[in-house]
Amino acid sequence: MTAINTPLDVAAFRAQFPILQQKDAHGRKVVYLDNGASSQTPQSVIDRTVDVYSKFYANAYRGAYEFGQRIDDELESSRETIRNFIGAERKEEIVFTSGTTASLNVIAQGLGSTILKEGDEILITLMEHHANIVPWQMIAKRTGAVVRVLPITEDGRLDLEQLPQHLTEKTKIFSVTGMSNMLGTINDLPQLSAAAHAVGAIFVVDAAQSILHEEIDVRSTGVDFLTFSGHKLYGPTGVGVMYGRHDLLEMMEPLLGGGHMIDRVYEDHSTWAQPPAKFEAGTIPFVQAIALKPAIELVQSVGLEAIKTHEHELLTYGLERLKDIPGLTVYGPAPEHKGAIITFTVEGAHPQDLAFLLNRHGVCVRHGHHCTMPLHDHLGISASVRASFAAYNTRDEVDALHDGLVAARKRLRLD
Amino acid sequence: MTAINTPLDVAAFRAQFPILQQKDAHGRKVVYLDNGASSQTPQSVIDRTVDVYSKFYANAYRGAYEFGQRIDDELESSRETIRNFIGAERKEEIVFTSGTTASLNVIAQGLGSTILKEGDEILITLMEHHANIVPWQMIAKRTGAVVRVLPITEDGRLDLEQLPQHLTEKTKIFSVTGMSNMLGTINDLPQLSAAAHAVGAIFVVDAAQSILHEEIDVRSTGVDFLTFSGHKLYGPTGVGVMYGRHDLLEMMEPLLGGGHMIDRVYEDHSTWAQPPAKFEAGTIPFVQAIALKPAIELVQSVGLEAIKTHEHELLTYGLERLKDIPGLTVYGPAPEHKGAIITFTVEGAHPQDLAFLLNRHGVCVRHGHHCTMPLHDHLGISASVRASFAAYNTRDEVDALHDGLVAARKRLRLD
Amino acid sequence: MIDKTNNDTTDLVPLQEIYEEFDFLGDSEAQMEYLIDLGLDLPRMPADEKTEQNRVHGCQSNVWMVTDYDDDSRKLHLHAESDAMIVNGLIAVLLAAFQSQTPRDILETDIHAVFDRLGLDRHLSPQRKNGLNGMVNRIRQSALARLEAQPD
Amino acid sequence: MIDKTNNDTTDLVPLQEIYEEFDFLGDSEAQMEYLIDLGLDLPRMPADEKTEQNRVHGCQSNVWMVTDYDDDSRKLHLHAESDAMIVNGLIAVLLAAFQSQTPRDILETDIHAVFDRLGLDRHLSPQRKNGLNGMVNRIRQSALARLEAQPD
Ligand SMILES: Cc1ncc(COP(=O)(O)O)c(C=O)c1O
Ligand SMILES: Cc1ncc(COP(=O)(O)O)c(C=O)c1O
Repeated sequence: MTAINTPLDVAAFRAQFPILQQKDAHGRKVVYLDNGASSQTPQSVIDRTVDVYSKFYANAYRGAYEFGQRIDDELESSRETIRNFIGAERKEEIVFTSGTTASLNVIAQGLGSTILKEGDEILITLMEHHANIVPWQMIAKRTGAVVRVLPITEDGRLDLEQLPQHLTEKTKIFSVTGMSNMLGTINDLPQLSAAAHAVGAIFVVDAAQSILHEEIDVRSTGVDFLTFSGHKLYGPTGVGVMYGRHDLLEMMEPLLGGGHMIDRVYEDHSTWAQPPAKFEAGTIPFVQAIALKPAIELVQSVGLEAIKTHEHELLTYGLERLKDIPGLTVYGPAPEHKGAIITFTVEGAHPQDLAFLLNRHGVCVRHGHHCTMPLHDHLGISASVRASFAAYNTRDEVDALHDGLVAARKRLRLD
Repeated sequence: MTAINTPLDVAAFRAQFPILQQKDAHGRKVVYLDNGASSQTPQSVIDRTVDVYSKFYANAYRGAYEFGQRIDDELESSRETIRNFIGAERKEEIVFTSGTTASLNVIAQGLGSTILKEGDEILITLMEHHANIVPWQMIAKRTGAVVRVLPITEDGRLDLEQLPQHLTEKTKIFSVTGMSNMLGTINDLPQLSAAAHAVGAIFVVDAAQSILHEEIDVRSTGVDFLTFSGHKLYGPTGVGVMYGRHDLLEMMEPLLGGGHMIDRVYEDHSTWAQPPAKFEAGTIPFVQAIALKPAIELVQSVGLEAIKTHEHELLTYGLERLKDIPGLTVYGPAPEHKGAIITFTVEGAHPQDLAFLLNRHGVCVRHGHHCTMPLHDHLGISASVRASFAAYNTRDEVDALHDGLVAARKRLRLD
Repeated sequence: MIDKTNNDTTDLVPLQEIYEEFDFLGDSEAQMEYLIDLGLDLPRMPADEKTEQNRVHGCQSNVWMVTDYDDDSRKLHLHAESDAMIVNGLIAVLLAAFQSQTPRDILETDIHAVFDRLGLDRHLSPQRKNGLNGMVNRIRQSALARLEAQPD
Repeated sequence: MIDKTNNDTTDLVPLQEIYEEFDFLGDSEAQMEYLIDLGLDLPRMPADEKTEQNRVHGCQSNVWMVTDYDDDSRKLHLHAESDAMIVNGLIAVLLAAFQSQTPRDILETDIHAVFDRLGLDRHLSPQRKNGLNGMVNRIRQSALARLEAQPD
């Protein structure tokens, strides 16, 4: 299915997203550049959702009747699509969760309560999203382990020279983002994995951002846990994935207790089911898990390589185009080291005002700390503006961003 | 809006559920009697879902642009609808979760890690769903607290005579189901709440089943925490609610760490946002949370009283109708003490075979332990068949259940 | 010694016949119905063999299983029964595939090829598959234990 | 003593004028644009007053606020500024509602009625509302402290 080396037909891709066909309330074309927060939803995902609700809806893994079996089949088929997409060995290594944040908490608490003891270290990096910081702080507090933070270089890449001091025999877990949601930096996962495994640490990847832009093969890359969310991958909200190596999933304690994740419940204790059920307590978001499949199929049908090429073009074009904005600072490394995210500040203009004024031109960007407060602290800013691109974005939209910024500066009397 | 004392127009109600209008793959009318597992979805909920995805989709609580603000408004409006539906004082007491199971885990671990110490007691009952058992076992194990189990009477009601021995000064938390998902028993929440509060215990209600059948007013009933799932309330999968009294939410530790639930993240520690954000880590299932509103509005438009009356009629009719099935045992109390759930066994016929054969007649019921293993152990059975009714069910469908059972017994050569 | 009252080879439906019937029926519901018939016709186990020790875990229904080794023929004889007829049908398939083989034959049987041939992988719920695998494991373990005790 | 360089009553847009402009504009985006204008026109605070101590927490942007009490008139004078213009616009509204009132007047002002009148409750994001409430609380606390120190 994957169209290797065929360039992305952007218009055809874009045509599949109903929201991008409409004008907003003010008759403006929608220029959606907040894909890092959430990507838009293609018709196939919407259709699948409607189909489940209106044709064969039943709770998952429970019914002996036809709807129930159909749901189970669809779920397992979605699981298989995900397995194949990330190159996992077994379908049972694919756990459905409610999102990346939930996945990372399940890993931090499940793994932490099993393997961490006082003085052990967890290594994260300065460019992590809060979802890959706070869960580790929480389990560290409970176990007496220590969270260490790998610094970044001036141009916003991981400071690998400092890796040996930070990644040591004491490190039990190394958790890192595949791609920074603020800087856009793409990390070299095979290298980091090898370093982690060399000291015997478990290697966890927060792929919330990278999953949509970078191909991943968990086996050849040596990823022990991989997490991502449906809603950033052209899929529905409310569902995420936690991939875990099977032996680790077997060893790990579940975070949530309840239906379906048990083997047997007694009045005074319980025993757990096998993975993935062990980590799928309660009714899972099964409609969303099923509707995640067409999202991944869409990506596979055009190929991540083609998507990446197109996005990278937008990135370099955008960086070039924005150069004439006075007072502009763009954060993160040179384009060859990053994905299609442009995060910036404009001197004299608050990100909040910029975001508001850009919206007056139909341009949707995000402002704030993007859930990366330690990184913002390090950069000495409290907020920034982020334009993040997806495969359906176009050069016109980069122009709209540019023109919106010019107008915003005028409006703020900076010219 | 609520149509007080107007009888339910079942045909009109049923007409709103597209799945019930179709025939199954074998041309049979669908007789869906597995509502206790999950209820079907009305057109309004489906439409709302499609609308969000195709007209104004953006991540929640993040964007300064129009879509983002629209999403925030819709979310807050849904929160307000829920607040009103359960009679909470403040909208901030309504936390969106991924479901009842998640809600109960958040309460057990969040409350437990704050207030429980060795020797403290948590009281649950023998009729609880695993989701209201396992999380308490888990936190008890971690804190050294003890889970005690209130027995039931022979007819399947809580054994209130034994309450004083079980609910004592040692009891810190009393968590009980509003309605048993196996027996159908409806518990007297005001009475249980008063008893809990008399010994200073926090009163938690698992309303997963009762929310759809019994009116609840958390303030006048004295409920400290209330949990339910969207998918059992004619709403979407992937979303649930945790109501908590504001002072308790403020005191409680969050279970999940990540974006949006923080006030400030430092490299070495973090501080939490105010409720409800504190408990809404990461991207919440916002499309589903928004689409939960039309589900509740549907219920409110006809009124829970009318729904209850209709369902109760089905229940009594069903119990009467099934009387001629040889070897039938129905579990649970007399109809005046229960909601519209008929759980039964038929001598000589395994529940699994019955569920399969009923499906041959288009009747969807559930078989198994219904996530109530301790209750099944107590009743001395390993599995049962459950027919659970919703407002769209009809007498015809009860007849179909009856006729299906007659045929199934024949097929199993029991006649 | 073989208990002649139960699951003797002569009472069993041969695998080939099951294949043919499945092919003839085509539709999965009809195939499940046929499984029920196979289950209803499965010879019963004596009540005193339905002990806790002989129970196979991981099934939704109760399943009991006993294996007997015949020193003369060096073959393993299986006896099993469930209280659910669909499961008895599956047992009939297992017995047809495994009955009266040497331990080595049993270990070499690709039972998943049989399940595939019957499309069971697609039609069984995950729980029921768990149960089925539990039975297969039990049979394999008996064969292995026998082989280790007395290599052929 | 009152610092005449900033936020003096005479430089402020009166509340009534803001109401009228909001009504005239009708559309919420235009109203937000007007807030930006109010913000751009808000008199600035002296740089040396923008200290950590004078920062109001809970806002997405930086907000500094100082309150001065004039013993003669017994009125509280407010000075505030943000680095975001929309927030400065909200500050202009707050100053219009609270400026140069006695502490008692301030405590008696139903500021949420003002927000309602302007429809701000509907148009502000939850975070921005948090920030706004942070500022309101800061003003109320100053008034309360003053009242307790020196009841009128
Ligand atoms: C009484 C009761 N509690 C809790 C649950 C769990 O709900 P969910 O699976 O939506 O988390 C259920 C659903 O089966 C239930 O019936
Ligand atoms: C790098 C990264 N990690 C984690 C997350 C959290 O994902 P979610 O909000 O879907 O749980 C995000 C999303 O903002 C992200 O960008």
